[in-house]
Amino acid sequence: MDSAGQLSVLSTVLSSLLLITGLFFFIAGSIGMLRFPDSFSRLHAVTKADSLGLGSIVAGLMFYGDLWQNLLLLLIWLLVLASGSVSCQLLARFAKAQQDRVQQDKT
Amino acid sequence: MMVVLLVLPLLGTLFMLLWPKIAPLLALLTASVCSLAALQLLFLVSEQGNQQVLLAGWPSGLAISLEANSLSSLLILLTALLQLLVGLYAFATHRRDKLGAGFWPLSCMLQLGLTALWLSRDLFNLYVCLELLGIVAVALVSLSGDKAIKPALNYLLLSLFGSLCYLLGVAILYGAYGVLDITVLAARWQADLPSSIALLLMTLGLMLKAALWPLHGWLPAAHAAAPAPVSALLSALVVKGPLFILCLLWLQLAGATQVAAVAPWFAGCGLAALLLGGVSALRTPFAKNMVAYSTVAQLGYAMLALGLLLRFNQPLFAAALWLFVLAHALAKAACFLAIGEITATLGGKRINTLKGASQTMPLAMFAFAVAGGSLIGLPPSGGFLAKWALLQGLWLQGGQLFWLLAIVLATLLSAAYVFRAVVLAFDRADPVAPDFAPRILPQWLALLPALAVWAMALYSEPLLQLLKQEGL
Amino acid sequence: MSPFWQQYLPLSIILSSLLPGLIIFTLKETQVKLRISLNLFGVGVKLLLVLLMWQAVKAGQQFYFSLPFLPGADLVLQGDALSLLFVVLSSVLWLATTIYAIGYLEQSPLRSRFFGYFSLCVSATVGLALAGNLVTFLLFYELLTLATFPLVVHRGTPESLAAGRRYLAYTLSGGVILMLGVALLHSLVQSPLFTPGGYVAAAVSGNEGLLMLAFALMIMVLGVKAALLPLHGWLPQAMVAPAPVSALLHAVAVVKAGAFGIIRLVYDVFGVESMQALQLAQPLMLLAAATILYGSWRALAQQDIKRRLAYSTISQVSYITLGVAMLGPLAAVGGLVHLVHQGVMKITLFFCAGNFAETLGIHKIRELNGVGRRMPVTAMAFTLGALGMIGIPPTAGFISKWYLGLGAAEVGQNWLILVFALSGLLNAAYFLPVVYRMWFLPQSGRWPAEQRLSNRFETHWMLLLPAIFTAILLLLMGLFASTELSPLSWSQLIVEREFRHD
Amino acid sequence: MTDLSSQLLLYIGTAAGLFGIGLYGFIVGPQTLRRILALNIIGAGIFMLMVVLAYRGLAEEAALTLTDPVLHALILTGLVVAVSATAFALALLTRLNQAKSAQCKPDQLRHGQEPEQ
Amino acid sequence: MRLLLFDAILCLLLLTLALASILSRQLAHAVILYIAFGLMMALAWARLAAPDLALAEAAIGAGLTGALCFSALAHQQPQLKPDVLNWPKRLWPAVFVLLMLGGVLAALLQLPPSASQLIAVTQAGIGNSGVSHPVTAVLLNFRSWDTLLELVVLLLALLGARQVAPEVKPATSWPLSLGWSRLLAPMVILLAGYLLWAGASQPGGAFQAGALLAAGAVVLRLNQQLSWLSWSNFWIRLLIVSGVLVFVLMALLAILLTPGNTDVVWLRWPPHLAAGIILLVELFATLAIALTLTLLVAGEPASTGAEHGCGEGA
Repeated sequence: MDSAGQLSVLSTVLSSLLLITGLFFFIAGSIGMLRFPDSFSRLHAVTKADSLGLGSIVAGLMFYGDLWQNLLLLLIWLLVLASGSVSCQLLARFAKAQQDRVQQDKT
Repeated sequence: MMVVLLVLPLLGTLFMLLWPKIAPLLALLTASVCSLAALQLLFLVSEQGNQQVLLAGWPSGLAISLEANSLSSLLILLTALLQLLVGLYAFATHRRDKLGAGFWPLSCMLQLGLTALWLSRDLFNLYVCLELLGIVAVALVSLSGDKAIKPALNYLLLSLFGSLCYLLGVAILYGAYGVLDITVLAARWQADLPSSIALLLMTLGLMLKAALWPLHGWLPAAHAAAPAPVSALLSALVVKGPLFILCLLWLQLAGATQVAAVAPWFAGCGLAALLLGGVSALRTPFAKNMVAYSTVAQLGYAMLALGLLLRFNQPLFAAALWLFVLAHALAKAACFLAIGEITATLGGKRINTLKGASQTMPLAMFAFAVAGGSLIGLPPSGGFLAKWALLQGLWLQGGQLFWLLAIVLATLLSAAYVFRAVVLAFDRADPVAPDFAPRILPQWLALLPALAVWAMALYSEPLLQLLKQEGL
Repeated sequence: MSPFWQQYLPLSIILSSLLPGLIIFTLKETQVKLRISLNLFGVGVKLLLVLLMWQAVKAGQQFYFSLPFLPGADLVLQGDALSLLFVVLSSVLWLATTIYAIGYLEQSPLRSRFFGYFSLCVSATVGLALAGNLVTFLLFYELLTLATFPLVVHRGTPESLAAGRRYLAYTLSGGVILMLGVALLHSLVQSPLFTPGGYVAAAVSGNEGLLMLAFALMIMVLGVKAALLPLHGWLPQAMVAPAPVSALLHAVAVVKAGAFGIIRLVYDVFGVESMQALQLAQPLMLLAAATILYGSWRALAQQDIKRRLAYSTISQVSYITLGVAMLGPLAAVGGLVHLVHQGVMKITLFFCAGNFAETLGIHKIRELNGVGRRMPVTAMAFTLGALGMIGIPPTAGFISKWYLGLGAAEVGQNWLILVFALSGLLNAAYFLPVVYRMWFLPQSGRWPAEQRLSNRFETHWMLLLPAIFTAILLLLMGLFASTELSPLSWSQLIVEREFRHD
Repeated sequence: MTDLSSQLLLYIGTAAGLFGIGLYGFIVGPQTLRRILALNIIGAGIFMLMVVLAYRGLAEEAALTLTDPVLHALILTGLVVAVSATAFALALLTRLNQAKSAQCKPDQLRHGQEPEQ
Repeated sequence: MRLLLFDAILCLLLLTLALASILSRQLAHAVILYIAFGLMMALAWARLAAPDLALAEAAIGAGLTGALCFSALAHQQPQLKPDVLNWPKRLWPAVFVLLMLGGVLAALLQLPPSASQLIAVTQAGIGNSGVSHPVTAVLLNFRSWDTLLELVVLLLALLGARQVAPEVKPATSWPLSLGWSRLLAPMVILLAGYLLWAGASQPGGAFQAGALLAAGAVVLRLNQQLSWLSWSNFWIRLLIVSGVLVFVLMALLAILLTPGNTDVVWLRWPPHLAAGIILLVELFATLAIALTLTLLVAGEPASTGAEHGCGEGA
């Protein structure tokens, strides 16, 4: 995996640091999804944590790839961000509609 | 010549999709031209021997090889002719039976799939043809609206499962020998564990798709729910594709020890199919189900002939096997068209709607009786010819009494369920009145294959010469 | 006889009844004139052709026509003396039965269908007679089954359907076993032409067991049609069919086909030597004798006229089987000639029974009191037939029984003479009371369903004429037995050709 | 025959495992949708096996280090065939459910969200 | 050896996801787990050096099949009770499966380690096959008959699905998702074009590009766009059919172009024209696949409505 010749010690430390933080965010996101009470907060946890986690992983990986690959990685990150938010809003609408219907049945 | 047979149905289907208005005309045109081409191919093969073609011109291991021996060309001719016949029948009755416009492209694709299957000698190509056949058959079954959706879905799932088992077998064989062409594979074949397991898996998959005895559950419901022309095509041709591949595998590929191990099982399954299929055909109250169960039973004959062929290696059994396939195709097409016509006109699904049918619809009933005669094996029908070859083979093998008694019993069973319907037709006490004036053309179309199979023994000389030639 | 006729005469005899039949199928019910003319035209042409063939065969000509059918076994039609005997019988009686049927089914529906299957049935019978090898015999045997079935169920009533199912069960299972037997024989000795001395001799040494099995299978199957003892069940049941059908079935087509098959099997397939070598004759003789006695004994107890005639047929046909099974030349003559005589006598009886049923509605024997006075001609024909059956001298029946007796003595089976005598007594026991009741008892009460069928005669002329014709034929065959034309001399010619070769 | 490298053994094991799980799901699965999923899992198992067979080219130390393109093409074909078959099966299933739901509950009670806009 | 750890985790994950999907109580859980399994499978292909397959699996296997399953789920009857099978009913299938599994494993373990000789043959043949990427060469030149039949199967699936044509429930759309799908569309087209072009030399090709295009079109269709994209529109039908039609016409053209002496061989591309023909065929195949998959997943637009309505119908 060390395609770009011998990396300096500093950059390996920095990239592994970034990767670990990314991993930490992912773990936090998934725990949030499992533990939070209602669906809105779970949605919140997943989208926020995962996109942030992915950002830091991408940053961590930047050290290894050349310019063209890094640009692609950035594009991937942007795409995931955008689609994540759109689908999060879709799920939120769906959850709200279901909540309203439940209230209607009760009243 | 093989190119024409493959390209025509393909182009026909595509143009039908583009201009649905002229679909029926195009379908009939394609079928008739294909029959002529198939006839020409048959003459070509009988004179110059087998036609071997390596597609795209690459060396033998890599390219897909198509081969037209006399058996394949005979089967292609049969497919084209039945296609033409069923097309005419569908054309004559599609307004009454509310047959969707989707029938024509699907039936053309069926012909393409079958022709490709009969010609191909490449394991993976056979897988794609099988898949094509499976989906076309299910689409055709689902033509008759809501009542056919459940059996169609069940048929599709089992068919897909069968194809996947077959694919696993092909994968293992490719892993072991690194080649997909059957002739090349046969040269390198050793009867070790991987090849046996692969053969077993492929046989399981093919038996499931060909509705051979233990795995035939889906056939009666699917063929009975389908519209009459579709069930004629299905029973006559589609069920025979996987059987053809099964014979290809076991006659050309399998080693001696594997053949010896599996032969009694095939013969046993064949026998069980004959007896149980016959009994359930006797018991079912519905006309189409009876004919569908008779398909399961008659396939038992083919399995029995295959089992005996593998065990005794007597060329007569090979002739018997393929005569059964041909005679059954024609007879079953006639039966389904006749029964479909009668149940549609007399308005009822049960067998006792056939009461008095010999008076209200004499032609259709005559077609059913004659085709039934071939199913039983009364001379001079094709069924008789096949049974004669089978009995001859058995006697020459030193009087295998057990198998002979089994065949006699099976014949009586088939006679019982055929004449169960025919005797009802002569009932003049309370005949069933037709809902509308019976139409003559569809009845004649049902009678055509019946007469062809009835007089099959008269033109048996060239037929047997073609089949005997066949090492297959 | 030009080679063209030599080849195509047998085929044209079959087609002479097949083609009109197929055309009749397509006719509508209303085209009565066309149908009758077609029918009679077919009968006339057939008689002419049969006569032509009769001369040629008498002069020693050979007829051979073949069509490729199975590998190693062609479809062969061969006109030899034995087949001609049966062809003549069936053509003459077909003429009589056709006229009778036209009269009998005057107003009833579905006549096109009836006459269509009627002529198919006769062409199958003639084909069976002219068959050159076992495979062709099998083909026509099955076609005969399929052609006669619609006739048996013609009325479409539940009883006739039940009778049809039983008939099919017997004959179809017979057909399958016959296919088995023929396949076995084909695998042993291929299927050459029927040769007078039989073609099995070569294979006898190797496989006696298989040959015996083949013989047993074939006899079992032919026994179904010839109504041998255990397999006769379908015959009385089939009485529910209309009169011309039961006449044709019992006198000419089905039953005689079985007997004819046994003759072919014994003489032309196995041949006398192999029969003796495999000791197959003894069990056959016992079976035939048992059937004779059983048939007559059951006929005693029958109250319905047609059922009594049916059981009498069962016993009479076994005379032929017995004559053949004795393997002696004289007995063979007796058996062969009885084939013709029994056909004519039985058909007379059935015509009369049909007349009684049609004109006076009589079905039971006790209703026959005083019929002689009301329908003297029919009663006289019935009496002649009954006397023939018993074997009283002037009638043809006596001749065949006489030769059978001589044959039994010649072969040394004296106990058979006892059987003939006993069965003659039984015949008398169940026929004479009927005759007595017709002539000497006064009419008891009104006729069950009297119909005025014609002003001048006692019944419709088309019903009366065939009965008279066959009754006279019966007498002529008895009185002029030794002349050139009689069936007796023809049987002697056959037996002489059959036994001369060895 | 354990000269296959451990990696390949692992993947072959997974392929066979997937085939087994799919087979079990196909036989047991009460609803039809589960059986369609099981079929896809069996297909995935078989394709996994074929990829591993193709991958053998890389694993061995021989001169040419290349995966088997023929197998990859076969798998692509198999994949497209599998997805078209699944699509057709799901269309049939949807039609079946619609027919069923229309018969027993004609008041169009539908699972999931009602589009109220 | 580090890879062995990655492989072990990947395989374990695959097996657990599959098992969880089969044994899950709720049907919805089964579908979701299956989609996760599909993504993991794409990762596995990438790991086993099969980039073409990874692309295809991600787009077709996980993406489109997942979408199809969800739409089927929507029409499913609401599941009242979780489906739990009593023990004996599970025992016999389990025994049968273990038996089959044992047999297959025994056979697999005896397979030779060496790859098939066909690799060398393809290497030799690539020279005049018109493309440098071996997989595309095999797909569109060596075994082009399989690919043609497979396109026919895809077309057939569409015909069959239209034949049964369940009535599609119109989906909701609101500004944000509409805007996003519009933004996504040009990028999808660009990416698909790149994939198609790269197919000749690197992993890529008709199927992956088609699947990607289909994904883009489905998103647009779910937002009530592309209403012209329906079977009744002649041009769309022509495009769908063109996938196979161009293939066959090119084959016939190739036959016409073969010099007189050589015998007629079906589907043989003349070496000098092969590259052009293959690209043309791939272009039309991509369009056809994209449209077919869109119609399969998204179904007919609500306006035309299928011939048979829901309920008794037909």
